[in-house]
Amino acid sequence: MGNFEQPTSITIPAKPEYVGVARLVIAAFAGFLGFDNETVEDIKIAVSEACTSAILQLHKEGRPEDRSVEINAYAEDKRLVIDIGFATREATSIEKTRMHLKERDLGMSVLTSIMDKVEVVRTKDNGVILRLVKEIPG
Amino acid sequence: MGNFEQPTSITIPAKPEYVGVARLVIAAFAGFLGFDNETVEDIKIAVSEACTSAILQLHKEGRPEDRSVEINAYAEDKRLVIDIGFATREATSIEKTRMHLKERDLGMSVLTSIMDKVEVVRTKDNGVILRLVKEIPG
Amino acid sequence: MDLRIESKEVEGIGVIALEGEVDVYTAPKLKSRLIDLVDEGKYDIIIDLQKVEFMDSSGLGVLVGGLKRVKSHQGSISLVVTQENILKIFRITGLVKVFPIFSSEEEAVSNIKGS
Amino acid sequence: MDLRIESKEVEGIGVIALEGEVDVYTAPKLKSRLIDLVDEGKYDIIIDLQKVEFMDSSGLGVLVGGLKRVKSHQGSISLVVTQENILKIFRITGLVKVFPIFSSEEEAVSNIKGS
Ligand SMILES: Nc1ncnc2c1ncn2[C@@H]1O[C@H](COP(=O)(O)OP(=O)(O)O)[C@@H](O)[C@H]1O
Ligand SMILES: Nc1ncnc2c1ncn2[C@@H]1O[C@H](COP(=O)(O)OP(=O)(O)O)[C@@H](O)[C@H]1O
Repeated sequence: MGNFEQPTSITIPAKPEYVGVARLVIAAFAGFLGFDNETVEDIKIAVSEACTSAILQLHKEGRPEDRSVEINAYAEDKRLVIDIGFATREATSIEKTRMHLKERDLGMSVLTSIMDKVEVVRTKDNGVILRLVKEIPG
Repeated sequence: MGNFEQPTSITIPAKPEYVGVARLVIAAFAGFLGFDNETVEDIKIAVSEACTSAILQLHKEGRPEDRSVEINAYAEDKRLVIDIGFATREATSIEKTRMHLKERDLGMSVLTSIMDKVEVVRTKDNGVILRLVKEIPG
Repeated sequence: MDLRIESKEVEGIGVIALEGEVDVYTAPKLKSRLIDLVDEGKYDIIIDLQKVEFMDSSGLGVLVGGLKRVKSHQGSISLVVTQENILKIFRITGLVKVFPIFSSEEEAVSNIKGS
Repeated sequence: MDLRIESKEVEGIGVIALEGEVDVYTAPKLKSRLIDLVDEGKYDIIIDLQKVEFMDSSGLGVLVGGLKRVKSHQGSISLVVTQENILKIFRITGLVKVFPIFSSEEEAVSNIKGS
């Protein structure tokens, strides 16, 4: 089995019907890394929450049709890292993202109880990454 | 169900261990579009052949560690289109790609008998796309 | 994957059976079906989730929204859930305390009739 | 997914049982195991593919390469295949005419012993 330290990257249009694609893609990747079926199902939920949050935030900013969400999944120090990234229009984006996540309290409680770590990271150019981390078993 | 006309894009490192990831991703996408399980299995084989061909060609060109393969999957006119794209180093790349595919005769016969159409398309900047097309049922 | 929704009436109670995946894409379908039921005057509603393969907080949100709606008419929403993975998100979010959860439609019906 | 390879000896015949996926990543493992067997002097080889979930031309290529190797010693490669999806790629590529394909290990063994 490979070590999968280089990211597999998936870009989906910021539209609700693509969240299911993202889920399945990451489920496939997590299965490769050796997570059991139950944990893979959990990770699917977490990815779904994070992508939903990203898409809803982009929709609030308007003109969602040309926006996309980029997901990078990779292994690092025996942990699965899933970065859900999107470009926001505003410089205050990271605070907005944190607020937006808090508002979605159901989604956040699901996300944080499933994953070992959930971070919001700012990138250059007003990009925001929701970083989900889960320890790889064994 | 969405129409999935906007591409879902997956980028993998040009390494053998990532071909399995690409397979599963496209299998998930094809399932979404309504292909039955048997056809999804066939499409997995086709994607595997095309990615393998791309990766082996990149390895022949050398320095494969920084190279990647970008796969775009989308629906167009009731057909699933899977574009397997990579940047080659040489201007004669499209001829090389065709030759390379012919050499891999087992792979090519698998590919062409599974898919409705297999094309090699040149893009700007010495890029090459292996385009696989399969009609969506129903 | 998609969400299929079937509604029927059992002893005056509105029963919705779901099959498939409930997420941000499909949850609006469920929401409008719930609104329709309430508009028809059904305030005691059973939602059968036994054939749901996937559900995230978008689905939970619609259920919570529906509950608010029926409560303003002294109604109720009961759930039928038997799969461990679906029960789990109700537990994680504390919604097991908000919705009565049953392991069959019949149980849910007799609980509503008995109360 | 990975490829697990087990080898054993049955009446002097080398038997390799595969489980998992055979593709460009895992095929080299199979190739080196085949080479080892030939180096050990096993020229009649049975490869049991019944637990193979996925195989593409990388796997076929290794089988063809192995066949060339054993043939130079008047040997043979017999396959055990029972799944329709795996049989299919042997049919597509015409390799059903190149490899004798059996539906059990015992059948393959008695065919080799009988010939
Ligand atoms: N994805 C979600 N995450 C967290 N809470 C949610 C989510 N969706 C809805 N909610 C909450 O559930 C309730 C119902 O929301 P909604 O389905 O939009 O119905 P309504 O439009 O009738 O309020 C709201 O109070 C909202 O805060
Ligand atoms: N992926 C492939 N597609 C088509 N033909 C292949 C492929 N891999 C190997 N072959 C063919 O199968 C034979 C065996 O190849 P290989 O496994 O590299 O063994 P060897 O190195 O001993 O020749 C070769 O003749 C080659 O042409």
